[in-house]
Amino acid sequence: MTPPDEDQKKSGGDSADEHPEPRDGFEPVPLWLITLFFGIMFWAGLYLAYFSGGFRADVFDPAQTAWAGGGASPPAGLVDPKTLGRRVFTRNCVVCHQTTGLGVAGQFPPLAGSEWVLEKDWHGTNHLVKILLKGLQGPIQVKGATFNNSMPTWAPLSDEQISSVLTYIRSEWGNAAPPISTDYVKKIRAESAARSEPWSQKDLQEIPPEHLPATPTSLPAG
Amino acid sequence: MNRLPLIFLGVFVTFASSWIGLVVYPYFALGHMQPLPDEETGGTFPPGNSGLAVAGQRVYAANGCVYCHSQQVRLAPLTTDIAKGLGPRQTVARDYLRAQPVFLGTMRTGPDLSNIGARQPDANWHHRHLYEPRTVTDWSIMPSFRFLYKIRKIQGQPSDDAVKGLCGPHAPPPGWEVVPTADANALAAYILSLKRNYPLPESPEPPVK
Amino acid sequence: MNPHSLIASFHPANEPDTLASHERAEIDASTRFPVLLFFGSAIFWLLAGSLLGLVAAWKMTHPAMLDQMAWTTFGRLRPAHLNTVIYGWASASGIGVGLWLMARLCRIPLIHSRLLISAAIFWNIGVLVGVLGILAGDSRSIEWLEIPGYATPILFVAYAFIGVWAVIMFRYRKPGHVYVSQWYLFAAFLWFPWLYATANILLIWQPIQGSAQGAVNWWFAHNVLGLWFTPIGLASAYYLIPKIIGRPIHSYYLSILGFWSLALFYSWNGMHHLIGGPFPVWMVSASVVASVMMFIPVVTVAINHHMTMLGHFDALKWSPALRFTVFGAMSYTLASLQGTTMAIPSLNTFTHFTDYTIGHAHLGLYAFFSMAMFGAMYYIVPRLTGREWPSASAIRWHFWLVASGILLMIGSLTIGGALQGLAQHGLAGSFKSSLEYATPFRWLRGISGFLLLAGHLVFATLFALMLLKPARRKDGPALLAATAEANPEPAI
Amino acid sequence: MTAGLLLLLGGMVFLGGSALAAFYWSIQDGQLDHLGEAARTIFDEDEPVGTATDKFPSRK
Repeated sequence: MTPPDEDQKKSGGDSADEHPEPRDGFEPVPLWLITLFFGIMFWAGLYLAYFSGGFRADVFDPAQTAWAGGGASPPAGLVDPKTLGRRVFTRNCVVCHQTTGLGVAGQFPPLAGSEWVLEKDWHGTNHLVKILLKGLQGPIQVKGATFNNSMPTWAPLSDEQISSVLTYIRSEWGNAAPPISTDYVKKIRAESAARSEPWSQKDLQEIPPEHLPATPTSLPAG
Repeated sequence: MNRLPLIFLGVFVTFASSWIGLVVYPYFALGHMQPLPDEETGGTFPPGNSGLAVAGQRVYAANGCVYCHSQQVRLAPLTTDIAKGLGPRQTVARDYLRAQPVFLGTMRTGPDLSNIGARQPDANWHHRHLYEPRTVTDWSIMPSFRFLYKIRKIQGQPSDDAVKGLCGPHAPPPGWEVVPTADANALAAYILSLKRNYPLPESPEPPVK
Repeated sequence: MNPHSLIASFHPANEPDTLASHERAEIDASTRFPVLLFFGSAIFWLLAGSLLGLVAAWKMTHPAMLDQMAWTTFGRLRPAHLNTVIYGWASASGIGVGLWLMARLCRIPLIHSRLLISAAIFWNIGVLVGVLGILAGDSRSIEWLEIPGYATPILFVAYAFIGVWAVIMFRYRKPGHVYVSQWYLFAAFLWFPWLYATANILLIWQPIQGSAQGAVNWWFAHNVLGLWFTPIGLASAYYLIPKIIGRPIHSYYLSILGFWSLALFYSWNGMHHLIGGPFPVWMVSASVVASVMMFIPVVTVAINHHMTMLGHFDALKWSPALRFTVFGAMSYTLASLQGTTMAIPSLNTFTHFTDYTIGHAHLGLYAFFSMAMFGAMYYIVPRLTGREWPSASAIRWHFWLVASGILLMIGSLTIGGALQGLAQHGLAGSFKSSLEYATPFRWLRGISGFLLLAGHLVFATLFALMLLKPARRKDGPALLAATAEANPEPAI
Repeated sequence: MTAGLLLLLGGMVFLGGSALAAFYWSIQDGQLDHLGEAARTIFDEDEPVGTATDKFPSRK
């Protein structure tokens, strides 16, 4: 029996005759593969350069290469009222009114397109703020449907949180009503300080509606 | 390439690179993070958990909740997590300071639980749901965790912690009530503690359109 | 009692006397008892794991099934299934194949095999304690590391014997060229303890704080697949494909490139399980890049295996070992290329968190690795026992049952997962719709589990017969006489 | 920032350099000669190239 090497050179045994490759085991790495290799390496470098977040431990969004203003650390505070409003909403309101603002049919009324929120008919801005401060009890009509449930008071929230969440629900889900200022909430809170029980639709209907001007005098401070 | 040292060197160096990058680096960069003070209430972000909630993590782990429920809100606009209401912002490293173990999860056979404590704050709802998910959502495929509950005869007054609202075939027989065991109470406390809706500067909330 | 006489005690007539002078046969024989012990226990865990997986799969469509007891809840059966197949089946069969290959390629007989036998026993005790612990409620719920802290040291000690043995064998190999399979095995036997120790220390014994756990977890879990199972599976394919068809590997240079690029890139892949998650973005980007770079080793291996097979595909008809191995090698290419696409962030948002990923995991761990291990076992076991496999048609049944089963499983999970992902990611889709899309495909997946279990039962029976039944020795002892004029049997 | 960058660059140069050095050493040592022959190591006189070594068990 000849050593494998010579065997291969002579005839390659049974197998080599049938097959075109005489150089089993010695095939060089094909050129296209080397090209591809370097092509991918180049792409990898580019990708890392763009989406490295500056190799920082506090950057979690690849679109962000550095903190705005070139600061060494993320900015603190300065929350947009709508962002604050959404935060208040997510923490307190979504359970009943849902993230979609559509509520739950037969149980919790919708906020999207609601005449209560948009101040149509007899509804006023003052009514909306009063409901948040004191709660709402008993049957109410929203968008042609009747709901009979109770909404708790949200008086523990700050004036700023109440104005923000109302501003948020008035500008989300296709709603487009003017923002509500923190000062206005403070005013209503002072006016209704004496009342202890929740409002009902009947009580509110007796109060003349107030409507805010389309351009607010002052935005709630962040 | 016939020598042991050369192969060993290569095998060692290639692997050590990823070990340094994906194990040692996060150990130093993320492993010693501190919570941030909450000036409003004097608490911290993320808030500390009650002892019951900490015990609940063990129940969560033992029964493998993590195989169907993730606990991460991924960034926008790459994903629609925020748009779908899973949370107000991307969850970042600081959100998981107090988690042990960290249940990030890799499946959403069930919904994400990063903010379940805020999205559904009613403890009885969770007990009802754990006891028999289909009394709450008829199409749910979550297994029932009724082995965490006891059915017992009502002695005089029904107990305060009995699960309310069980209906149909899942309701206990008249004169009997379903009460959570210590494990079930711990699990519910843990679920209710899952709130990642406080502000963190390194995770700005995306602006509202 | 030495291993020879132990095996001989099953069937004394099988003492491989005719081969005593034969060097290769001698080396094979020296590995006989530990390797058969690893194989036997692996097959036991394969059956247990398939059963656990089957029940867990049907719970996805029948949530009320077996929901009265804590230990049969989905959240316990699923990790029990995973750990059974990872540590009980895949690792043990991989260790068996790895030891046999290492001894054969280093051309030294295995000495002191009693140490390896005790390692096998310890390993199985570790898996048993671990899986029972998971079912009893001690699971850590850290994916791929659910085995409770009291069982992991047993596994680690068992592994220490095995790993040290493999490295020592490599150190004392006969002089001459080192074959590519040897690097893969050598590397795998070094990487695994490093992986396992790091993960256990940082996640179980002295847990690090916060989301860094996720990074360590997926660095571990992905590398167990990539740097433990993959090298063993590839080592087996790199040996068996050329050896069975009797033709050297197409290009040795390609195999070198493939090995080193695998070592460099695969180890960085883990973070692609956490795209968009709570990690500094560069870590995720590095994994995305590394996952795309995996294209290089995968294409290299694919070219090499394909070119070696070229002109020899008829061998799939007459060699059972080759049929399984080539199925595995092709699945490796497919799984890796799929993995690359799944790491691209814009596609990952659809596939992440869905059944699609489960399909991918089975493509890698079953269609590639397990099939490669079946192939290796079909080659190795006759050489250890000195007997022929008792039935050709049973082997064919095994192949077609598991091949159709796994293709059905992967196909259904992939399509169902993609639909599920579209519903979960799309703003119009509701969570309920994502579930409704996935449900019919989960039924199909449940059915595929029966096919796999049936295939495994056939294989287990064949293996048991190999150990226990007096063999036909018509063709001489276990194919050791070269079958140069392989006469094609009636195909399929 | 610059100090960190320099450190990183220095480290990369060092690692790359040592890898090159190891590679050069291995070439000088002859470790990369006749690489392709390693592909033949799995064959020997009894099972030379061209010999199939596995098949289905034959019927009687």
